[in-house]
Amino acid sequence: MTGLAVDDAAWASAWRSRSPGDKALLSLGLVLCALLLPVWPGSVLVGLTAVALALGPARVPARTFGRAVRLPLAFVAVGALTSVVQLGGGPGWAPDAAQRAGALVGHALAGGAAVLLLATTTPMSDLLPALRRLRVPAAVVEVASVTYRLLFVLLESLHTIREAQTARMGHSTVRRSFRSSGVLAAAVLTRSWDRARRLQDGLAGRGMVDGLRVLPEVLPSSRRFLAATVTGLTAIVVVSLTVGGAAG
Amino acid sequence: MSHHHLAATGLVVGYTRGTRVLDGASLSIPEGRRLALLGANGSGKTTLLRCLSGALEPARGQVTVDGVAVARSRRGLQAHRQVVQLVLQDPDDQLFSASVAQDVSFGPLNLGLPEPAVRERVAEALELLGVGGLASRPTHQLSFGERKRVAIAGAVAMRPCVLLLDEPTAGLDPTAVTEALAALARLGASGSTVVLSTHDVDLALAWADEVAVVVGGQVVQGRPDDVLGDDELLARARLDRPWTLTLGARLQELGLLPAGPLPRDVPGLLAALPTAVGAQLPTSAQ
Amino acid sequence: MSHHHLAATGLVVGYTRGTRVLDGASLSIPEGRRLALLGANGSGKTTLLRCLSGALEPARGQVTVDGVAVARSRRGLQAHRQVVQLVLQDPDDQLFSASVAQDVSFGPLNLGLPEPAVRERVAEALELLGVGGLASRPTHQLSFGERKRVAIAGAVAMRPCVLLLDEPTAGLDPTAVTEALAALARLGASGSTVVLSTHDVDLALAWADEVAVVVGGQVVQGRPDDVLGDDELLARARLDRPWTLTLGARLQELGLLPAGPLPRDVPGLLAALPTAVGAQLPTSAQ
Amino acid sequence: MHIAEGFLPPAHAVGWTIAAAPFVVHGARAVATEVRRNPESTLLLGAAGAFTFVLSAIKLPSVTGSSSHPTGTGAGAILFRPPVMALLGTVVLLFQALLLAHGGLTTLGANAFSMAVVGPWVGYGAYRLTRALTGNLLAAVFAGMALADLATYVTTSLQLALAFPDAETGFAGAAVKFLGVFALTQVPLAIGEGLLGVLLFRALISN
Repeated sequence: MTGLAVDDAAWASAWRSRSPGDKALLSLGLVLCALLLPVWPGSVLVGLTAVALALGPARVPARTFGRAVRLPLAFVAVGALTSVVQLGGGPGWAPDAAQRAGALVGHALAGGAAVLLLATTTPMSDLLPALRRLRVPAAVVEVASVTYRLLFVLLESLHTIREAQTARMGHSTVRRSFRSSGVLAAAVLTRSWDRARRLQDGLAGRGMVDGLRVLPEVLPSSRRFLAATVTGLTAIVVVSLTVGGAAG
Repeated sequence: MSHHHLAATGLVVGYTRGTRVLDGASLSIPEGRRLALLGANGSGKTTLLRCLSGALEPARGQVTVDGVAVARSRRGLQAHRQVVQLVLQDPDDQLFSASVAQDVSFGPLNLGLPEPAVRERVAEALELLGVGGLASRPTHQLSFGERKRVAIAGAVAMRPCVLLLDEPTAGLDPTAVTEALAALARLGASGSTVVLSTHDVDLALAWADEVAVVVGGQVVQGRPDDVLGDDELLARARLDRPWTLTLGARLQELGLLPAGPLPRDVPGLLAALPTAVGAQLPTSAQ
Repeated sequence: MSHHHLAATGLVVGYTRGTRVLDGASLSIPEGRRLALLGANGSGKTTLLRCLSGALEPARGQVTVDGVAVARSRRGLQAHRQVVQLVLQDPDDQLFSASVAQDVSFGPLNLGLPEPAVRERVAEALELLGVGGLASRPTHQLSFGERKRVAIAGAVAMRPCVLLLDEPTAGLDPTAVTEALAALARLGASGSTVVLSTHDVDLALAWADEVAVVVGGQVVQGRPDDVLGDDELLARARLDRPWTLTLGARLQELGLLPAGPLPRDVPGLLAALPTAVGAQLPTSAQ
Repeated sequence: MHIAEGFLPPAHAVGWTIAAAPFVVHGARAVATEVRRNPESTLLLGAAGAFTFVLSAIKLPSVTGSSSHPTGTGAGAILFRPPVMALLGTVVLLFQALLLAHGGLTTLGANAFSMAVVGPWVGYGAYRLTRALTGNLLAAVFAGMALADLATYVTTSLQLALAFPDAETGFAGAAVKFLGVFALTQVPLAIGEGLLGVLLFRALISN
C-alpha cells in the first residue's frame, strides 16, 4: 500500500536475477548516448530502446513506466520553455526556440527513460553492494542500505499518522493542516530515532561485530547480455552519427 | 447520540500482487449494535474498515449513511468523519502528541469547539475507556494496552455514531482484553454502534450481536452461531470453528446440553451442563 | 547440535515506576524440550528473555550455561550468542535489510563463516521456517506473519542450542499460528531447545513440555497441568485458567472423562469424551 | 524540484559533479570515521537518511491550493550538521532518482551541489547566526530551514542560467529568468518549510 511503484516493479521485474553490473552498464551506456549524441536520431533511438527493453523482455508494467517517466515532465517543460525565452529587447522567443526546446526535451526524456530502465529492473539492495566495487566505503553502503530499509517503515508510519490526523479533522483547514504537518514531521522523526535504537538492540543480539555485513545474492553476469549491450550501443552510436551527421 | 445506518455496497478495491483486495464487498451495520468483522490476516478487513471510514476511496461501489452515498468532496468527507471514526490496529501510529490529554484533545480542537467543551470531551472519553488516571502522562510511558485505549479515546472524543476498531484486542493479555471489552460495553451502553475486526472467532461469538466474515474479497454477514457454525465458510476464510461451538455440538449430541442454540462462551457452557451424570459411562472412553 | 543447559538464578532487574521488574527470578530450561514462559503484559517476560540472551545485564543474579556463569566481556557475550538466540516480538526490530536473503546472512557472517557455509545456512533456516520461497522478496513487501518467520530464520541461521522467542504468535491469525507452531516443531525435531513467551494459556498448555509463569518479579516453573491448574497462582499472574482444564475438570467431575491427567487441547478433549451417554440426563439442566 | 536526467549539457554535468565531489567525499569520510568509532551509529545515520527522504514526502498545504514538498535538508543540517548532510543528502538524491524518477544520475552532481551542499551550509549558517544574535531557538530554526530551502532553489536557478545563458543578455539575463521561475515562486514555500520546522522543533521540545 505504501510501496513505491518503481521499487515494486524492480523486485517483480523479469530482469531481477540479472547481474546489477550488466544492467548498470546497459543503462548508463544509454544515458551517455542520450546525452552525447545528436537528439535526432540519437535520443529517439535511446528512448525507444529503453522503453522497448523495459516493457518487453524486462516485463515492467507499462503503467508504472509511463507514470514514472511523466513525473519529471513538468520540470523539463518549464525549464525548456524558460531557457528559450529571450529577454533582450522585450521578452520574446529566441529565433531557434522550437528547435532548442525540442532538443532539450528530447535529451531529457531519453535520459530519463534510460535511468528508469535501471530503476525498474534493479532493486536498491542489489545496486548498493555493487557500489563497493566502485570503492565507496563499506560504512557508506551500510548507511544507505539501512536508509533503504527504514524509508519504507517510516513511509508507512507517515501515511498512517496522516490518515489518523485526517480522520480527526487535522487537515480540514490550511492552518490546521500546517500545524498537523509539523506534529507529523516530529512524530516521524521520533519514530526514526526509536527504530534506530531498537534495531541496535536487535542486531547486537545477532552478533553484530563491526558493521552490517551481508551476503548479496549471486547474480552472475551474462556474456550474451553484455555482447548484446555493446552491439546495441555501438549500433545506436553509428546510426546517430551517420544520420545525425548527414542531417546536421 | 443520534443513530445512523452505515452500509457498503459492491466495494471493489485495487490489486495487491494480482488479486483484488475487495471484490464486491457489501455490508450493512445494524444501528446501536455490536458487529464483529472476521477474517484472516490479509483478507481485507482493514481495507473494508478504511473504506467505511472514508479514508480509502473504492474503485467501485459505495459507502452510504442512511442510504445516502458519502460524497468524496472535502466537505462530504468532513461530514462523514463526524459520523464514523476508525481506530487502527497500531496505537503508535495514532498517538502523535506528547501527552495523553493533548492527544485526545486533537480531534475536538479541530472541530472548533470552545476550550471547556474540549476539556469535557477529553475527560469523558478517557473515563469511558477506563484510563481517566492517565490524562497527564506522556504517551511514550504507557503500556501497550494503555496506548490502545488512549487511541480509542481519541476517536471517542469526536463522538462518532459509529466506531470502527481494527483489532482492538490484538496483542493484549487476558486481563487487558477483559478491560477493553468492558470499555466497549460502556460505549455501546452510551449509544454508539461498535464494529470491531478480529480473527479471534471465540471472542466474536461471545461478544457480537452480529458477525461478518471477509472471504475472497466479499462479505458473509449473519447471526454469530449461524455464520460461525458454517464449517465450509470458515475453511474458505482460513478461520477456526469456535471451540465453544465444536464442543457444545458434541455435548449436545451426547444429550448433555439441551437442544436449541448453543452457549456462546465458557461460563454459558458450564452453566448449561447438567449437575450430575450416571457414573457407569466413562468406561466407554478408551 | 550439542545440548546445553541454560539457567538463571536470582535475577534482579531495575525499576520501572517504583517496582522491580525482576526480583529474584530463577529459571532452569530443560535441554531439548519446549518451555512456555507465561505472564501478563509488563510482567517481565521480555526482560527475563533479554537477560537469558545476554542482551541485558541483571543488577544481581546470574545466567549460566551448563552451570558456568556467562562472562559479561565482549568475548564471553559472543560465545553466549552462539548458544542462545533471542527473537524479539516486533520483527521490524531485527530486520535491517531490505532483502530477505541478505538479512538472514547477517548472523552467520558475524560468526566468521565462509561464504558457501553462510549460503547453506541461509537456505536451511528459511526452509525450516517454511519461507524458502521468500528468499528473493523485499522485506517491506512481506506480511507481518512472514516478517516474523524471517526474523526467526535470522536467529535459526546462527544454529543456537537454545532459541528464545518473545511472543512469536502475537498478532498472527489462527492459520499463521498453526504454521508458526509447525515451524517450531521442526526446530525441536532438529534438536533445538525452544522457549517461547506468550500470554495465551491454552497455547502454552497444548504446546509446552514445561511452563514457567512470571509473577511478582519471580518465576514459578513446573508441569503444564500442575501450574496452569493452580487458580491462586494464575489470579496473581493476571492470567486465565486454560478453558480446556476448566471444562475438562467439570466433565471429569461429571464422570464423562476418565480420571487422571486432563486432555490438553480440543482434539484431545473430543477424543476422550465417551461416544454415548444415557438420554435421561439433559432434563437436569435448567 | 531537481534538475531532470539529461537536462544539463555534458560539460556542466561533469563540472558540477567535480564541484560537489569534495564535499560528498568529506561527508563520506566523516561518516566512515563516525561508524568506525561507534559501529551502532550506522543505524542512527540510516534512520536520519530515511527521515530526510520521508520528510520530503510530506505534503505541505499552500494557500494557493496546490501543494509542495519540503527539501528537508535544513532540518538535517541543524540536527546532523552539514558535512554529514552532504553525504546523506546525496544518498537521498540517489534514492529519489532511482525510486521516484525525481532528478537523475548525470545531474546527481549538480543536484547534490545545490541540495546537499549549498542548502545545508546556508541553512546551518543562518541557524547559527540567528541563534547567536537572538538567542531564540525557534527563530533560528525558521531562518535555517527557510533559507536552506531558498538557497537550494537559487543555486538550481543559477546552475540552469550557466547552462543556458540568454543569447543577448548572457548569464545575467538567464539568471533573472530562471530565478523568476524557480526561486521567486519558491519564496512562499520556503516560508512554509520554515514554519514546518518551527512546528517540528516545538513538538520535539514538548516531547
